[in-house]
Amino acid sequence: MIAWIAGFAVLLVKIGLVLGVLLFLAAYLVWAERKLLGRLQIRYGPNRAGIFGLLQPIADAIKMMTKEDIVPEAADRTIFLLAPAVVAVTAMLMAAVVPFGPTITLWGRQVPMVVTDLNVGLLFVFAMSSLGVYGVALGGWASNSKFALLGGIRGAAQMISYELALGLSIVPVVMLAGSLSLVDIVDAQASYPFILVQPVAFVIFVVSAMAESKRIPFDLPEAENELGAGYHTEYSGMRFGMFFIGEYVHMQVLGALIAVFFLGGWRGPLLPGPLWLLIKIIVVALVMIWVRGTLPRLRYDQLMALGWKVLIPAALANIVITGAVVLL
Amino acid sequence: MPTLTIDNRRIEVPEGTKVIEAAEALGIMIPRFCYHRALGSVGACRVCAVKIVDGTRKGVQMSCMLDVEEGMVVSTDDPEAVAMRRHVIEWLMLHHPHDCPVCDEGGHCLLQDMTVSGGHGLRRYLGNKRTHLDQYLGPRIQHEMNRCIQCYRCVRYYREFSGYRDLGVTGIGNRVYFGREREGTLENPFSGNLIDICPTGVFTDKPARYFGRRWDLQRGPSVCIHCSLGCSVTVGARYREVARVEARYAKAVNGHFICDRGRWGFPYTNEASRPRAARVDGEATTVGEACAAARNRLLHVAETAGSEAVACLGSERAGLETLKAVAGICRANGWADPLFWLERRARENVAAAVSLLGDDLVLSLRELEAADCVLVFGADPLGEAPMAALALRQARRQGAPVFVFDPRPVELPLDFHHVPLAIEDLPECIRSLVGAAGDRETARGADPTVRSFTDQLAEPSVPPPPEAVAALRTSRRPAVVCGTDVTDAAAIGLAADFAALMKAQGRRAGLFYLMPGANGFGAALAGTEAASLEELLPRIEGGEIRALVAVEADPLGLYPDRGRIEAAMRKLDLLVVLDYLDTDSAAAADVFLPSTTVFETGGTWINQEGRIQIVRGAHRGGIPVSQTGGGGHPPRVFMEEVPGGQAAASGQTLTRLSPAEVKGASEWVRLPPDTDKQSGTRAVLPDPSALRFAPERTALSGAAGDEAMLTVIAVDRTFGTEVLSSRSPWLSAEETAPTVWMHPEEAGRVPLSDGDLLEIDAGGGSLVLPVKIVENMARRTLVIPRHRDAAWQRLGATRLRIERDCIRKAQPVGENAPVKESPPR
Amino acid sequence: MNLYSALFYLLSLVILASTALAITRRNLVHAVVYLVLSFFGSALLFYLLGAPLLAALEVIIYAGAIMILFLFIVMMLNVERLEERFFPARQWVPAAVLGLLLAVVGLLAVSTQPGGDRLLKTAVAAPSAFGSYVFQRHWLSVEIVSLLLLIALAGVLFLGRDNDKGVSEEDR
Amino acid sequence: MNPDERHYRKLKPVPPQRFRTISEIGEALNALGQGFVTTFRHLFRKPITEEYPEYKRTLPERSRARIVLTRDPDGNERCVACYLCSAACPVSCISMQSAEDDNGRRYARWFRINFGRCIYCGLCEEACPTSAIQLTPQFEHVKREILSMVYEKEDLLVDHSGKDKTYNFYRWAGIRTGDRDKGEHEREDKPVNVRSNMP
Repeated sequence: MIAWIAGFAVLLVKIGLVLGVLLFLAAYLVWAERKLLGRLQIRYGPNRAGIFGLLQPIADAIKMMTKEDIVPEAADRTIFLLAPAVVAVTAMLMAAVVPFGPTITLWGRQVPMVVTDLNVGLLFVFAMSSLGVYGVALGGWASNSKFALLGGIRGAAQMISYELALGLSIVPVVMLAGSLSLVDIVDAQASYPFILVQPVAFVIFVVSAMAESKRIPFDLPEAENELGAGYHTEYSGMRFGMFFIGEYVHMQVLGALIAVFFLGGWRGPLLPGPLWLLIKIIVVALVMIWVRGTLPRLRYDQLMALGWKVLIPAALANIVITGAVVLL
Repeated sequence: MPTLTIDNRRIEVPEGTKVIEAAEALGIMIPRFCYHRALGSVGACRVCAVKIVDGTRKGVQMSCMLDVEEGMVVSTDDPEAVAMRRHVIEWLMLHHPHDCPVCDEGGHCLLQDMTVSGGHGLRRYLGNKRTHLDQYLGPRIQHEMNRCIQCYRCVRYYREFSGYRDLGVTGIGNRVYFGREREGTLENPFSGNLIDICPTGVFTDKPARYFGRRWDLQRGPSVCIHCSLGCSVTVGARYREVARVEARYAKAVNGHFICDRGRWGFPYTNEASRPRAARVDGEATTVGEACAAARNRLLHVAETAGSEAVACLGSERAGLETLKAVAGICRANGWADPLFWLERRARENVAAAVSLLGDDLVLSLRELEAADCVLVFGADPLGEAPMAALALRQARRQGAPVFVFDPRPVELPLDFHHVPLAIEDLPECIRSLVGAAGDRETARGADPTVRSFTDQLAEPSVPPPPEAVAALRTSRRPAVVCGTDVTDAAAIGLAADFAALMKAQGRRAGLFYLMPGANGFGAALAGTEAASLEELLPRIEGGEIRALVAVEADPLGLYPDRGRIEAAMRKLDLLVVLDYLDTDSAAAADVFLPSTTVFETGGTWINQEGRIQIVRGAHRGGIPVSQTGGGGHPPRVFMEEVPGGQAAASGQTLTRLSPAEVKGASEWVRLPPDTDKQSGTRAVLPDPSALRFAPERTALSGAAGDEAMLTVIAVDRTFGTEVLSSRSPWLSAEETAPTVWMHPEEAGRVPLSDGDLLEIDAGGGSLVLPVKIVENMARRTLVIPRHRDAAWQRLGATRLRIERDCIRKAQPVGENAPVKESPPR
Repeated sequence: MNLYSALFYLLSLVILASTALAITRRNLVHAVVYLVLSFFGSALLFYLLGAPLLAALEVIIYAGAIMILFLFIVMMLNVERLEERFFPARQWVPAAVLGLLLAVVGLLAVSTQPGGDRLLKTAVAAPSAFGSYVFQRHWLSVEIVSLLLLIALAGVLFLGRDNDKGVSEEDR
Repeated sequence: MNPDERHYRKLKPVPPQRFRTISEIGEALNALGQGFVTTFRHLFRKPITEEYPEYKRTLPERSRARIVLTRDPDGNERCVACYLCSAACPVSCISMQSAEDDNGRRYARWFRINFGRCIYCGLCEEACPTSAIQLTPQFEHVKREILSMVYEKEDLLVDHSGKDKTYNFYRWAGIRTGDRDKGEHEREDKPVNVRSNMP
């Protein structure tokens, strides 16, 4: 019983740790994005709240907490209120299967540095990711606004389209690692990261991941100059904030997954495992911001064409080639 | 029916149509300044140029001067025609001043539209401009001759259409000047139409001068309620103030024009003295509390003295909804019968007219213009319903002789035969015409009722005027116009019989009644069981009736026996008044409730021909910003509640007063299914043919002829007598000062000369008025205007007979000779 | 009752309730959301019974793909708002009878063989074991089924083909 | 084939050819790379932002901010309350009441701009026929109290002519005002004597 309680406590600590890092990083990713984007556009970015605008996320949080939570009169109230939570929660749940360090021994007990090591971890990630679509689609629908509905439909279509490419691009990695567990995949990269043997899968995954997190150049669901703010047009206050937290957590989780699948996860020289993972996540996030600062938004037909006509065939081809190589 | 092609579209139009009209029928608006549908063509402005591609006359032609031909091909957008129109605009603009920003026409100026749409946005002419001095044309019309483009619309309207001579044209070439011989107020009571008709800003509305642009006004179609004709008007309001009233085209009623009474009669709605707050016992309070107080008190009266002790009085100026509410509240609570009239004679006259007017005979104002012989019985069209006079003029211009049988010194802007006869002799006169006019044989063959009626006609004591008989014999479309104000039921009935007889002879005869008030017809329809205040007064004096609710009615101010009504009102326990005017009755009310005008809440009005016209409010109402703002800027504090905006339509307020629930309020106005809400449709009336040719009307009355007796009639004038418009400061200058009109023969008996004061002892006291001696009126008759400054309420009745020795010459007492009875506005 | 059975009953309750709600809602989107909840509950049930693969597939395929497409259609249909009212008797009476029948049959089946847990053996298999089982033992049927899907895919592509290609699209 | 059809066929786009040459792919990648390099270089450039409260730059004369009512060169109010600005205003923030003064000049009895609503589009200035209403570069007029954003005529009126130094509407309008009668304005003939036929 005591062992069970200790295990439970350790689990709680791990959950707390992961969530804390995720949320803190989400807040400061917003800051980093605004700052970096500013510099990419030869501006300063936020620089008023605290030194270098470092208190900006806190100011934003206070602002969003204290803002009025408006529910449009014609909205489907329950679904409208629930949708942002779906987005935020599914994004955070994905982080549960990401290993962030080697197994350590604590008071003579093996403690894996992952919240839970599912043997179908990868499938779990995709399951959560596909549930995240509901947040966008229902949020857009429940707002009862044409912009929001269009944004929601676009978002849903885009996310389920790119989920395919995302999943297919990972199959070669699974084939190499021989397991669906993320812990096993990281362990399989003990000698070399998979990016070296799977560069095509890496590119497809990164592109699909950006589309999956609805970031520029794939931000069609919230394209400001066409749809206002897309599926979250009608949201205000902290519910709007939840959509944002969801998006930035999603960004981090996808960064973590890129690290896990292609960059060797927490593995790295000199520094401790969790730090390496963190560095990799941040680097991926910064690259995403850089992409945002560089590329223009695609048109919707281009987006779909890219997903269905380029990425998916490429991923399928990659699977066949990898299968052949593995077989040989 | 020639068929022609305009801009590649074919249209078939009647022979004699102008090309400009044919294009308009296709929806192609060819620019025009001088052409006007009501005035026709003169070809003065040259801006309606079109290219005739095929026809007997080819090339650029004036479309307003050219009759259509079979096979004609017209192009309105031919480069040649466009260039011509552009040049014309540029010539017209040569001397036009650069004053659009300070011109009141700006925003609805035809010249402005044509200049911009013609592509002449920038002036090329840099030389000196010709200027003109302006004239003072009275308090209502502003003259600005610099802006003139010499289209001649004004003089054509003024002299030809409306028949007045004091505005004309002088000068040649570039120097043509439209104005009066010398400065002074325009004499034409239809002069306001100059404002509408002038395509630019030469004549602008002076009272509305610099008030605002038309695009800023809250405009709405409305109906004029200053007489029974119900002309269509457009109301423009801004900042909770009615700014101006314009004529609205109504095909069947007033056409393009309205009279000045209708145009400038609206200030009652803006008056600073208009009561905006409810009052209980003189203390201002909210409408809700006043309603509660009135309801409780009415309930108390009904409980202590029986429900029959409460009476409710409407008036002929109220909308049909209000009248129906009056009838409904009386029925629901078991009160005394609803009252819509002050005098019994008025009630009977209108009821007779309404019951006798059938779909077969009724004429609209437009149809009256098409008559080829008009007989006017007991009516002064210019005084009672001015637009009717304009319609008569159009009939006269088409060649119809007009005969007026009326005791008053009737003036009309046309040449007509006036037969001044005593009002008592009128039925006899109509009888004689019925007997003489037309051929009896045809009439006999028509109908047994008609036959027996004509057979029983007694030999007239006075032979009918031979010209009238002669004109009637050849007439195909005779029209009978009959007043209901000074006449009596016999004359009204005979007028209908006369028209019906001529109809029976196979002519397209028509009948046109004039009625008192804007909604006299509605009052007659709403309260078939209604009584008049005159009939109820003994019960008030006897203490039977203990409470009176007056709805948009002013018994104290308008009852023709001031002394009697005052005493009667004092006997009442409770007087509740609902009104938008500060009438005498409102001042005396125990409970006063403000109501709204036609401009604010609209309503339904039925004009004298039975045309139902629905009006929606043009603006919400409330105390005008100019009054709350006090001249500076309006207050900045924004409130939900409009100051003075508590008033609701009388009918609505009335249902709140009712102790019992008033049912069926939504069904008060039931219209025929195909009602055209804009121009109105005629009410469906029961067939009146059973009521026509009543045998009792064949008998001779013989009332007149008594040399010892004089008839006094209180009459309406164009300006100054109608309740609402007489409050207009801009019309008061046009009012003829209250005088008593007398025939020289009668004046000679007293003896009196023009301007002397005459004292009359009548039923309600004595009144003193200056005398005006006129030839063209009946003997044994005194005509007194119901002018607010004349104490006509002392007569005791609006039509009465007095002994000859009741009048005598009075000595002037100080300066203010005419005694003012009613308090000043 | 241990923790597992407690969780089992709780989940069953959730599944039953959400399924019942899903079939009674007049608002189609609400019905879809309840159905997703029901699927999610089933997935958890699978996980609880030791079949994480089935659980993940349930969520990915049913909740994540199929229901999203349902939602798509529902969102784009402008279904007029119907009042929440009871279905007419001719609709629910046969359904209730059939449902009752099914319940009786199920109850009988469970009561005659309470230890019927054979089916779960394959379900709890690890992903690799499951994959080997399916693709080695039943590769033909799997290929036939996937061919069927391919035919459907081709059919949809054919139906949805742009007839006047090259004209309306702005960019080719 | 009729001419229309030929024209139509000419307009038809060339059939899609996605991978025409390898060099095109190379070009695309190169362009993509150049884009990333460009933005990356920007990271190290000094931002061109002018930081507002610390540094206030002088705005061009025609910048559109606070609205004023100017006076003509004689020092009279230019505004004739013609309502054109309020008509042009897309947000309806201008209201006024025109009136006639003792000299016969039309003027605004009251004139109000609700700056809480104004979008500084400048359409009022463009519409103004007398150069009365003008936008100035003074953009710093933010208030905490919303009602104090409502400016009345006395707040709007300035004692200069703004950008248009010379125009005086009443010198040209041909309207009789206190100081000039008909025919005494710029480029005007003496009034016509209607009693005479002599030109």
